[in-house]
Amino acid sequence: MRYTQGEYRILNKTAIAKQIYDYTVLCPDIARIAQPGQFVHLLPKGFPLRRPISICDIDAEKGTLRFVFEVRGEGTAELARLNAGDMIDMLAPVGGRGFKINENAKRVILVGGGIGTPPMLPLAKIYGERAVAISGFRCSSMVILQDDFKEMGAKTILCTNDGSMGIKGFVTIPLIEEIEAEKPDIIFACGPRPMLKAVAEIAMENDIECQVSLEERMGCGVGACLVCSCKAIRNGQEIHAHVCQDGPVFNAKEVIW
Amino acid sequence: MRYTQGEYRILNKTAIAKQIYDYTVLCPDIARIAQPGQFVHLLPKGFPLRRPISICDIDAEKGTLRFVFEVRGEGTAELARLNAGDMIDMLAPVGGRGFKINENAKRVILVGGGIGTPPMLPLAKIYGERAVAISGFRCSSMVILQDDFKEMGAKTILCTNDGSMGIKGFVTIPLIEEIEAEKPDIIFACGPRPMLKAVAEIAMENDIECQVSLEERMGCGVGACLVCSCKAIRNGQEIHAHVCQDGPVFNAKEVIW
Amino acid sequence: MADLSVNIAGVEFKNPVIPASGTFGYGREYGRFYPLSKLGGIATKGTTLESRLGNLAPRIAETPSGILNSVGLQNPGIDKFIRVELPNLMKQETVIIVNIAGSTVEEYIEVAKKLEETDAHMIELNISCPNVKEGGVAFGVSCDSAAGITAAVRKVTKKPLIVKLSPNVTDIAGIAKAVEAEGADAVSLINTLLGMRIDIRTGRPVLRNNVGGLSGKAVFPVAVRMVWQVANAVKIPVIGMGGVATANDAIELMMAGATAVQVGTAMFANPFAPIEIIDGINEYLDKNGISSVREIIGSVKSW
Amino acid sequence: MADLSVNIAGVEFKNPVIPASGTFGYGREYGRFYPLSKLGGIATKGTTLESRLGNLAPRIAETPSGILNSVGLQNPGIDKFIRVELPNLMKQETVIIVNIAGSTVEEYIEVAKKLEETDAHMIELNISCPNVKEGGVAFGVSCDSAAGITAAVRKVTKKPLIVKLSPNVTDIAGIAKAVEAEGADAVSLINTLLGMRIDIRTGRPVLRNNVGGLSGKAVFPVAVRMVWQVANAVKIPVIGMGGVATANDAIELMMAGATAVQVGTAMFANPFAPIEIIDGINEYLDKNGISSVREIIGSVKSW
Ligand SMILES: Cc1cc2nc3c(=O)[nH]c(=O)nc-3n(C[C@H](O)[C@H](O)[C@H](O)COP(=O)(O)OP(=O)(O)OC[C@H]3O[C@@H](n4cnc5c(N)ncnc54)[C@H](O)[C@@H]3O)c2cc1C
Ligand SMILES: Cc1cc2nc3c(=O)[nH]c(=O)nc-3n(C[C@H](O)[C@H](O)[C@H](O)COP(=O)(O)OP(=O)(O)OC[C@H]3O[C@@H](n4cnc5c(N)ncnc54)[C@H](O)[C@@H]3O)c2cc1C
Ligand SMILES: Cc1cc2nc3c(=O)[nH]c(=O)nc-3n(C[C@H](O)[C@H](O)[C@H](O)COP(=O)(O)O)c2cc1C
Ligand SMILES: Cc1cc2nc3c(=O)[nH]c(=O)nc-3n(C[C@H](O)[C@H](O)[C@H](O)COP(=O)(O)O)c2cc1C
Ligand code: FES
Ligand code: FES
Repeated sequence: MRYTQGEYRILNKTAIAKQIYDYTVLCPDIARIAQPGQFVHLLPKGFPLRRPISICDIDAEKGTLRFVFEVRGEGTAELARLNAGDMIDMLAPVGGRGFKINENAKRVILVGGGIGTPPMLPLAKIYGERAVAISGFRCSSMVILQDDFKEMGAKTILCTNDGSMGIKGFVTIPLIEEIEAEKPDIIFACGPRPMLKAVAEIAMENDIECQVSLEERMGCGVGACLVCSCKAIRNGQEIHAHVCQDGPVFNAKEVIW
Repeated sequence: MRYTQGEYRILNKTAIAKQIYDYTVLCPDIARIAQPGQFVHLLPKGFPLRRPISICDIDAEKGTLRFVFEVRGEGTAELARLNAGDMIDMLAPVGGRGFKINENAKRVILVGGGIGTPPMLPLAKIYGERAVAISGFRCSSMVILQDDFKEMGAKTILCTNDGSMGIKGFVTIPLIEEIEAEKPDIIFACGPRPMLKAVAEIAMENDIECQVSLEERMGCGVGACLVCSCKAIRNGQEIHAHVCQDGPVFNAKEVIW
Repeated sequence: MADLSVNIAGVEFKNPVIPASGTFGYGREYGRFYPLSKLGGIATKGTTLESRLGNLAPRIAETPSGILNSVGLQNPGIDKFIRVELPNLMKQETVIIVNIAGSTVEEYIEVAKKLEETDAHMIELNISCPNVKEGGVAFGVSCDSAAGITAAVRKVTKKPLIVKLSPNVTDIAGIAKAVEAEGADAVSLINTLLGMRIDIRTGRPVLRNNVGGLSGKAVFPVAVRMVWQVANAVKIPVIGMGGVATANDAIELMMAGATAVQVGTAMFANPFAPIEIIDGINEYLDKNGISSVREIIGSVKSW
Repeated sequence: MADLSVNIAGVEFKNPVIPASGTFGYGREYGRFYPLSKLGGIATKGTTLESRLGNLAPRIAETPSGILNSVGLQNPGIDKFIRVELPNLMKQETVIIVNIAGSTVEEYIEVAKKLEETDAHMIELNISCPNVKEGGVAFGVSCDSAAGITAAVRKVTKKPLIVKLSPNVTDIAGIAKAVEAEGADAVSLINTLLGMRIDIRTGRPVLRNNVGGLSGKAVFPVAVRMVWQVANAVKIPVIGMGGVATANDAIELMMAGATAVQVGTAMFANPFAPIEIIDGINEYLDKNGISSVREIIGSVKSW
């Protein structure tokens, strides 16, 4: 596979929550090969480093990718200045290992925390009614993508920390309930590290396959600079794996939390 | 006097020659006090240093300033991205000494070279038909402001190095002719250093007062950092004067070329 | 409104923000933007025994997120400074730090002696200016010479003595310890990093002096590191500088160990930078329920 | 089409542009953007005797016009490198420069010896990595230790030996002279400047290693100055790096005295940077009627 980097046209931009934007970009070459769990590496103009953002939807026919990001610092603020019609500098698709899809899975649970929710959507698209999409947010003003999950046919469960919308509390509450109701074949998760760790432990206890998408600060995004390391176990050995190339999706068992 | 720095609204932007832009900015406080020969210190967004640009027209009634600049490097390229309606970050008016106006002068010659032409326009406005405005440019595609000088009533003489428009050759040719025709009271000049030096020598030989506006790389623009030095003679002593504060206009006799 | 005051060598600063030497002249110019009494202090342009012309122009070049300067200590000499500039400065209700420089130890001593009879609050010994041929930076790059000149000036002045350190060294903490041992009451850092630019159209160095001192945001990470190293090595207060442009930068440098910060290059783009930094620090403290800025000094939790 | 070739220590480079050690892995990844044969050469990730895990994450922070990294020599060890990576590299029709590092002189010697039996074209001795506790930078900051390690490795290798210098020193020209005297065939500079950032929300250093190496455009003026100083002090060729992002930057560094340039951080924003730089140098030479890139090496007309 060759990597692709260039300027791509933004077709649509929507503000979907406080400081959270939803972009659709025309990039047929990339849309043709992109896989769930991979990400795009976006360059805010004038910055030394790109920003990794998960792919939220892949439409190979229309040749578009969709991603959703929150303004956190100066780089995402600069990216958020771009509007429909503008060009965006994108290196994509990146991520050596996306989600491993088991077509035969009968029931999967998708757990998204905050801005970790977007990469769950391509999975909901694949698994449809076989998926339960549990999403957790700090408060109602940060809730995103719930209608999208419903549209895919997924059972859609919403939690907020402060109870301002949906269930009050963490995603682990409905997760345990759903496991108890019917054990899923796979749990997919993306979100803050403490959440991922909790989900991984629950999966382990219940002996369920669990795939987690990790975050780490990145340089190149393609595996060359070795900055994006995370501690992992492979073949019984402790290694420093690289999130961009060996991930961003890891089997939860490999991760040293 | 207090200095003023802030963001001001651009009312008009016109491309008047290849890579040369003409801006009008609304800034009543500044327009009220600005003097011919002073400059504005413009911040291209994100750059460490401001860019000094001469004031080309002052309209105290409308509360506007006009300036004209050429894109030379990255900073002016960034400034040139701004359009009518945008805000521009301006520190102004700066320049401790503008042109010394002698209201009684019967005949003055204004000599502008290239992008040194704009600061001559406020003088043409003051002296009207008493002024001869000689402008020199490299070639016809860089010619600016000739209609403006005519509108002020000045006798307007154009030279280009390659003869593609007006007289072929340097501004010194018509300058000498005009001096021979009738000795002026003052010569005002702004442009490349070799041109200024030649004009100063001609003025000296003919014993004519000569005021030159100098350029130097600047930091603060207000006299605090001492980077914008130029060699000058004052009270018989060699000093390092500062273009932003002791100038930008100097009596040609003070300058050590 | 949090308590912004800090104390350096017995001198009380109403807030920890000080325009940096050489970027603020003797205060007259920026005094036309805001009352100087708002500032924690003022570090004056480096002053020598005799008047100096400085280097030839161009003396400034722009670099990515930074600038190079090669002013080279242009100044009217200490006598004229004391006669013409100091009286005006002393009226400004802020701490006056007189930055002094020289080519020989004797010159530093003479300048310090002349200041001893004035009301100036503090002396900042610039042993780190990279823009003068003799002396200047030479004193700042070895422990022995830095210690020697500190000891010599210490003998002739009772004023609180700040020694300003050069970043163009292998071991800045070692030099800080050396000047501390000889009686420095505080250290300030960083002066500029030596740099160069060439205009590829002409094949000439942009600066007439070939090389110059790098300052501005580009050097900020180096400043944070050096302040942290020095603050961990000495007991005297550290005044941090190098690329501070926002309140967040100032807070970061204080967390690294600075008791106060100086602000230089940032004022060229934003003349109000020091004022905005003071206001911003206050806001940060209020928002985080911190009652005194002194609580953040050296508060970094290193790994 | 101008002649872009340069010669360093007898090794012919088709052009003077080389991806910098540690930013280009062993070539596999960027080889998926463009054929590696377009490059003048490749400097591989620093390799040690045994495999190393490197430091804990976060290992990177952004700074104004630059980055800090604290990777700390993560690598599979020289044996695996020779077995798995080198054969692939040797097929790429470009000059292969193997960057080596270690904690002790003996480790450097062992690594160099193992490379002696391979086809690798050149060795780059990294005595300047700021991200490892023992060794690494320690060797690079004194003339004696830099000379000592150069002499030791010189004895065991006939391959052209490049010594990579640290900018975190008082006198880089002195160190360059010291390694030249001990048989270095070339020097490369600059490695990263030691820096630090603190996250003021958490009060923690952004890098898990507390400090890291500053690279990218921010350091470019320091690189130009040091290349100029070193090129004026030694007779062996200088390979310049530090913030090169465009053809103009490369030309500027070559005018300052570099025979070739390395490009690192710039690739993170623009993976095609080395290719665009090669094309841009060619265009510049053609436009200015210069027939060989060698004519611009050290061509700066200092004041
Ligand atoms: C594989 C992956 C997928 C991601 N997907 C999404 C997504 O779909 N939507 C979304 O909103 N965010 C996502 N993130 C997080 C996003 O990359 C950061 O929020 C963003 O980089 C912050 O940049 P900034 O300019 O706002 O912050 P700054 O603090 O200015 O950034 C400074 C530096 O730190 C890095 N950085 C800061 N926070 C993070 C972080 N959490 N993870 C990685 N690098 C960081 C930046 O990339 C930059 O290099 C993802 C991160 C990774 C690693
Ligand atoms: C008092 C004064 C009045 C001026 N009036 C005008 C005007 O009316 N119209 C116009 O087009 N130009 C004018 N100039 C020149 C203008 O300031 C420069 O062309 C401009 O600063 C170049 O910036 P840049 O970003 O394009 O170039 P860069 O090369 O990217 O600039 C790099 C640095 O060098 C400085 N610099 C480069 N060239 C000059 C120069 N010739 N003079 C001063 N600084 C320079 C820049 O300000 C900046 O700090 C004037 C200069 C001065 C000193
Ligand atoms: C134009 C200029 C002149 C300077 N002159 C002096 C000086 O006379 N004495 C001194 O100790 N430092 C001098 N400095 C260094 C500054 O005081 C400060 O140490 C340095 O610029 C880093 O801070 P900054 O990045 O905020 O500018 C000068 C800096 C600049 C930019
Ligand atoms: C992520 C990263 C890893 C690096 N690893 C090494 C290394 O292993 N060995 C080495 O000699 N230099 C290493 N360097 C330094 C670079 O080779 C180069 O000297 C420095 O980054 C300056 O160049 P640049 O500004 O073009 O990046 C590394 C730099 C970066 C950014
Ligand atoms: S970001 Fe460079 S290896 Fe992952
Ligand atoms: S630009 Fe600062 S004194 Fe003139």
